[in-house]
Amino acid sequence: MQQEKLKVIKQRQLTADVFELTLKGAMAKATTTAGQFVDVKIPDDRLLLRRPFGIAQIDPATSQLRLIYRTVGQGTTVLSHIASGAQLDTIGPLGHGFPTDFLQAGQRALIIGGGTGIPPLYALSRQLVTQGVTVTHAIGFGHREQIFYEKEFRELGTVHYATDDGSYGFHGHIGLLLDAEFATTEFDAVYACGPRGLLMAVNNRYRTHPHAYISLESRMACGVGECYACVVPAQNSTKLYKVCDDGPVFATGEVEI
Amino acid sequence: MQQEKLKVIKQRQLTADVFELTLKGAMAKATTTAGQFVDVKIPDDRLLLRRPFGIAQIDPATSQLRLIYRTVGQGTTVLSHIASGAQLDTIGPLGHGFPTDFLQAGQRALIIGGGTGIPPLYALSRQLVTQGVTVTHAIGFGHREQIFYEKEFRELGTVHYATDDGSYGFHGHIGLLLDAEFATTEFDAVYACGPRGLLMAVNNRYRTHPHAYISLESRMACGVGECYACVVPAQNSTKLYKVCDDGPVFATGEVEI
Amino acid sequence: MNRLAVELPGLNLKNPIMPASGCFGFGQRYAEFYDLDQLGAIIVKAATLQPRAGNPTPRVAETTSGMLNAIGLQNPGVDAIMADKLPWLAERYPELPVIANVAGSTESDYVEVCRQISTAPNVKAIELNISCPNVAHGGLEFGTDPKSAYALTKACKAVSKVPVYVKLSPNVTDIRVIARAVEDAGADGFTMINTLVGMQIDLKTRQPLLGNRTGGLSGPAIKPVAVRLINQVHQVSQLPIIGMGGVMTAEDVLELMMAGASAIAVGTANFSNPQACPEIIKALPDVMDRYQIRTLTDLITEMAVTSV
Amino acid sequence: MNRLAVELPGLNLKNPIMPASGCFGFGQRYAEFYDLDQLGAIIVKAATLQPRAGNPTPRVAETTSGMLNAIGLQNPGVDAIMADKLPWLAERYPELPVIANVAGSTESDYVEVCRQISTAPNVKAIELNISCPNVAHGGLEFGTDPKSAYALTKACKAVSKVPVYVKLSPNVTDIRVIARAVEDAGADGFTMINTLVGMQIDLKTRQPLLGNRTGGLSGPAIKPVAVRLINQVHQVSQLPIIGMGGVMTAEDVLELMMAGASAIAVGTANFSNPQACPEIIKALPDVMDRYQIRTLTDLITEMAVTSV
Ligand SMILES: Cc1cc2nc3c(=O)[nH]c(=O)nc-3n(C[C@H](O)[C@H](O)[C@H](O)COP(=O)(O)OP(=O)(O)OC[C@H]3O[C@@H](n4cnc5c(N)ncnc54)[C@H](O)[C@@H]3O)c2cc1C
Ligand SMILES: Cc1cc2nc3c(=O)[nH]c(=O)nc-3n(C[C@H](O)[C@H](O)[C@H](O)COP(=O)(O)OP(=O)(O)OC[C@H]3O[C@@H](n4cnc5c(N)ncnc54)[C@H](O)[C@@H]3O)c2cc1C
Ligand SMILES: Cc1cc2nc3c(=O)[nH]c(=O)nc-3n(C[C@H](O)[C@H](O)[C@H](O)COP(=O)(O)O)c2cc1C
Ligand SMILES: Cc1cc2nc3c(=O)[nH]c(=O)nc-3n(C[C@H](O)[C@H](O)[C@H](O)COP(=O)(O)O)c2cc1C
Ligand code: FES
Ligand code: FES
Repeated sequence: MQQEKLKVIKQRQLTADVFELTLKGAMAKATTTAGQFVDVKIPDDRLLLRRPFGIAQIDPATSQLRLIYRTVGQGTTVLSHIASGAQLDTIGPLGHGFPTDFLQAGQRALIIGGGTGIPPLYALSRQLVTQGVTVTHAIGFGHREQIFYEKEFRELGTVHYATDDGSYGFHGHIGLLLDAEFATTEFDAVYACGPRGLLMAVNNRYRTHPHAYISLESRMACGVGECYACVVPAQNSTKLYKVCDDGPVFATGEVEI
Repeated sequence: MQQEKLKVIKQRQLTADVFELTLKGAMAKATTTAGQFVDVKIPDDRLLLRRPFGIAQIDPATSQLRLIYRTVGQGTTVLSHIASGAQLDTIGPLGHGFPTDFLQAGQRALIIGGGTGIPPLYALSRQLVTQGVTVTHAIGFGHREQIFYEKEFRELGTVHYATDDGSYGFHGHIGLLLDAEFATTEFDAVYACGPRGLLMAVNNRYRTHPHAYISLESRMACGVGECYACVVPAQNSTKLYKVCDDGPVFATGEVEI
Repeated sequence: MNRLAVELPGLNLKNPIMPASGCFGFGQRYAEFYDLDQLGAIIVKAATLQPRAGNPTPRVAETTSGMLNAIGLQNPGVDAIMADKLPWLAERYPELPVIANVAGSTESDYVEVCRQISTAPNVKAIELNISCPNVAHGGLEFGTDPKSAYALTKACKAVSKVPVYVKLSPNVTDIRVIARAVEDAGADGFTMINTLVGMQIDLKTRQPLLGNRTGGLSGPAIKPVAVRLINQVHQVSQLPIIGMGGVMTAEDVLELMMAGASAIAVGTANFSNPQACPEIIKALPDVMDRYQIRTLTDLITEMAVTSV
Repeated sequence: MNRLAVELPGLNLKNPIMPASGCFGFGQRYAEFYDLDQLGAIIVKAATLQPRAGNPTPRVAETTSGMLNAIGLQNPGVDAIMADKLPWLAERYPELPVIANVAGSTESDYVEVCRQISTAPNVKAIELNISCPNVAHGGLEFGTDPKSAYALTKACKAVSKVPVYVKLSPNVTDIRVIARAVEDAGADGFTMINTLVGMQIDLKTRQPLLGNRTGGLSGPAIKPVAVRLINQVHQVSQLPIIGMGGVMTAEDVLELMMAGASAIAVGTANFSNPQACPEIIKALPDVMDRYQIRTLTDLITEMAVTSV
């Protein structure tokens, strides 16, 4: 965990409201687990709280890391106007990512993602492929125009798309796609990140799976585990987990979502 | 009085902390009197109040107007970073400027200025020269390096400089310069703008002069005469004048400074 | 159908937006920027019985996303206001409802101003300013003590020919106590919030920057406090609320209305942008669409029921 | 000579800067960003007698130049804090003075926590949190009623082995009444201000965004209120004040000290910048030079005399 002014190398618009930000700095040389995130100070003095974003890609060799984000409010809108060469005060890598050590080459993993839950899953998929794991992706979007990183994911394994309006791939939400395509397929690991509905579907479906993981979002203040803003209740105890520090990745059945 | 997004044509640094800003817009075609000012929305959302600046030069032919300002705080610092092409939400022209109609060609005027009181005096001097008035300038600065627009003023008439540290021209503040050089000279009009001390000196010295004017500063909110933030007491009554609306120019002896 | 229309005692407004007292004077100069008939109404600067000189300068200071003011109710007095200011508005904008802000040092001052000003043909309501933090006497005293607030409201109601809205102060431990007292006294509605008491120190002089030492904090910085207090009063009273405090955008208008306000006053924003009010009015329909609000009257009704 | 040193009851500080309670936990994660020994002191998260789960999420929201929080005093309870958290600090930073923030629902809860936690070797003072706006019982109740504030302070003073600072709420009509009550009860100092009660509404749901509906407003937005209240208490009491509320820069530190504070806590700024405290400490000498301040002790002495 460190604080660093990362340099903006490139900002690229992927869809109407999704942007890819390439940053450079020593932080990219830190050991990270796919699923960890960074917490970015938006360069607007009215906005006091940092904004958390999953790490979509990290390359220690070039000291670069990538974020992918959707403009949903003030902070991400300001971010989308940042030009190359600017500095972005960033803390990270934060939190606990997706466990992958237990997987052997040749085993099979299912990655389930939706919307802006996808960025950390891209890092994860690359990691798994490096380990020799066969990766299947099930990715949901509202409609065809929202899809980004299709080529990138297809290079890593099979990709099944679901769109709410049927404009691309399976017609319906991702839970239905899972029913239709993967009801009987066994995976050695399952990973998910995306909207709450998607996480609930995965959490229910793979509750007893020994290696199924979901990555949560939560409103944060400190981002480092010291303010108790981001808590989520444990499933079967009174314990409260901190999404920023105990998570954002939890095993299915571990937390109340 | 109008509100307009003026286009930044050029920003030029004149001294270590003084900048000249050239703006373009229909406002430059409005009838103005030298000594009027504009009220600028600083492009920083944390700063709610506009910042008033005297109009240093206005050219209806090219639709341009010029401000000259010193970076003294947050607002002017933000302003100094604005690049050409940017838009600056401005209201103006505001207030009542220096009366000059009564002067005939061949008459003599004394212009007394200090620091950032100088910008509107430049507009005034140009106006007077157009009217055929012979202008003498007495201009005070802290030290030599702070002087700006020397060439511009010298083109319009005689210029006497005073510096607090004697690094250029007369050694001492402007009041002493007036004593030394102009104690016995008669002028048909006297105009002053600058720090409070300067204005007090001029106000005392030319209290009974029929055509001596000083331009005041005051902390403003609305800038247009509706909030009563900027008031200054009348000299011999309980009346309160609004600097933004009744001023910023007042006859000597008219207000308590 | 006018989606923006709202109705409050004495005020049938074509839209809920009005400049807040003291931030727009009597509108004369702002009329050079736009046609004031675009406004739902106008709350004019405080009127006192005698002319008031106000506080020493500096009277304003800027704070982070806010400002402090200590104008001290400078105004030409009710006579001059009725002779010049109100007729100026009535002549040019005969359809524009005026809300007269009334202030004073003693109960009898307030009563006398109410009696007089409520007879002006364009004054459709009174805003009883019992919450000005910038005057030594009157003002905040009446706004922080329920007994005084009750007595004052009752006395003013007795003489006023138009509905009386009481302007509540945020500088109290429990605003509900004051709100209830004022309601019991017969007030027709509330306006809220007035400014929070604040101070800025000039590091160079080590002294308070404002001539009055303290001033009232307004602007976006205080919006969360306004939302909270409006909501708290809305939960204990059926009376309509004209909400204010940090409103800069159409979204802010909806937020205060969801908290319980039925109309909205815009103060500090006028200084940032003299055309703030018409721009907010223009933006409202689109923002209402975004949040599936058919009419503001629907929203007010919904909020009255759910009482957020 | 250490220009930044300040001295308060129980606290000989090499500089006046300390993280504010709840905005720094027990410092463990911040220790990864910098050496905590740079701090003047550390005010740790509230301790209650029993572990507390806190409020429903969302617990934080952003406002213009501020934030709302309704954490609800989640903490592992005084036993766990004394067993794990305080020893962790004592081991690594034996010289770092700790101020323990104490909260509770009943007077006896507060007293018991004070009794226990004041025996921890690194706890040099207690901050009695009678001003938390985010809990249904205790908290703000004690902070708004002078009688309860008096009784609670007296009871805690009786058992505490270290000086007791009482944390005052800004959500009161007259803070001087509470300050005097607390001083009469034997408090050694004040810390102020806690957060202002605020609310944000989610336009999509038309409901309050925070799980707790309301939350505490902090950050630069509230600094003018903090300056004003610190100054007001400073004028009626000789007791030292640890000031807080919106401090982001060394200039802000001086402003609060000119208002009457003797030391400064930094809260929300830690979230914007985890290294806010050491950066402020580093900037202080230059800023003091700019305003001709030789030492902070000089400044405090000057302000005690002029009583701004
Ligand atoms: C661990 C983690 C990883 C994330 N990774 C990504 C990512 O890779 N790409 C991406 O586009 N988004 C990601 N998010 C969500 C992202 O943080 C928010 O979209 C962003 O903070 C919104 O900021 P804003 O100022 O634009 O929106 P705001 O105007 O602040 O709010 C708009 C909406 O964004 C949501 N939001 C605001 N703040 C937060 C917050 N701190 N945490 C979660 N949601 C918030 C709220 O639901 C709100 O309705 C992640 C969130 C978390 C917690
Ligand atoms: C009618 C008028 C004409 C002016 N013309 C010029 C000009 O041509 N060139 C120029 O450099 N300056 C001029 N000023 C002063 C200029 O407005 C201030 O320097 C500027 O507002 C400071 O803004 P800031 O944010 O940088 O400083 P801040 O950080 O806000 O304050 C720094 C200092 O500037 C002064 N100041 C702040 N706000 C105002 C205000 N509204 N009015 C007066 N002083 C203020 C205060 O004394 C303060 O100590 C004029 C002021 C007035 C009233
Ligand atoms: C410069 C100024 C002058 C004000 N004068 C008055 C006044 O005369 N009477 C009054 O009731 N409120 C007065 N107020 C308070 C405003 O009407 C309003 O309640 C407050 O500013 C909050 O709204 P805002 O945040 O939109 O400004 C004044 C506010 C400002 C900033
Ligand atoms: C997330 C958060 C949690 C807080 N928790 C506590 C707490 O446990 N006890 C307490 O006395 N104050 C608590 N506070 C209040 C701060 O200590 C401080 O008084 C307030 O935030 C004002 O300072 P600031 O503007 O620098 O943040 C908390 C504030 C925040 C923002
Ligand atoms: S955001 Fe502070 S503990 Fe998670
Ligand atoms: S600044 Fe508002 S009246 Fe002059």
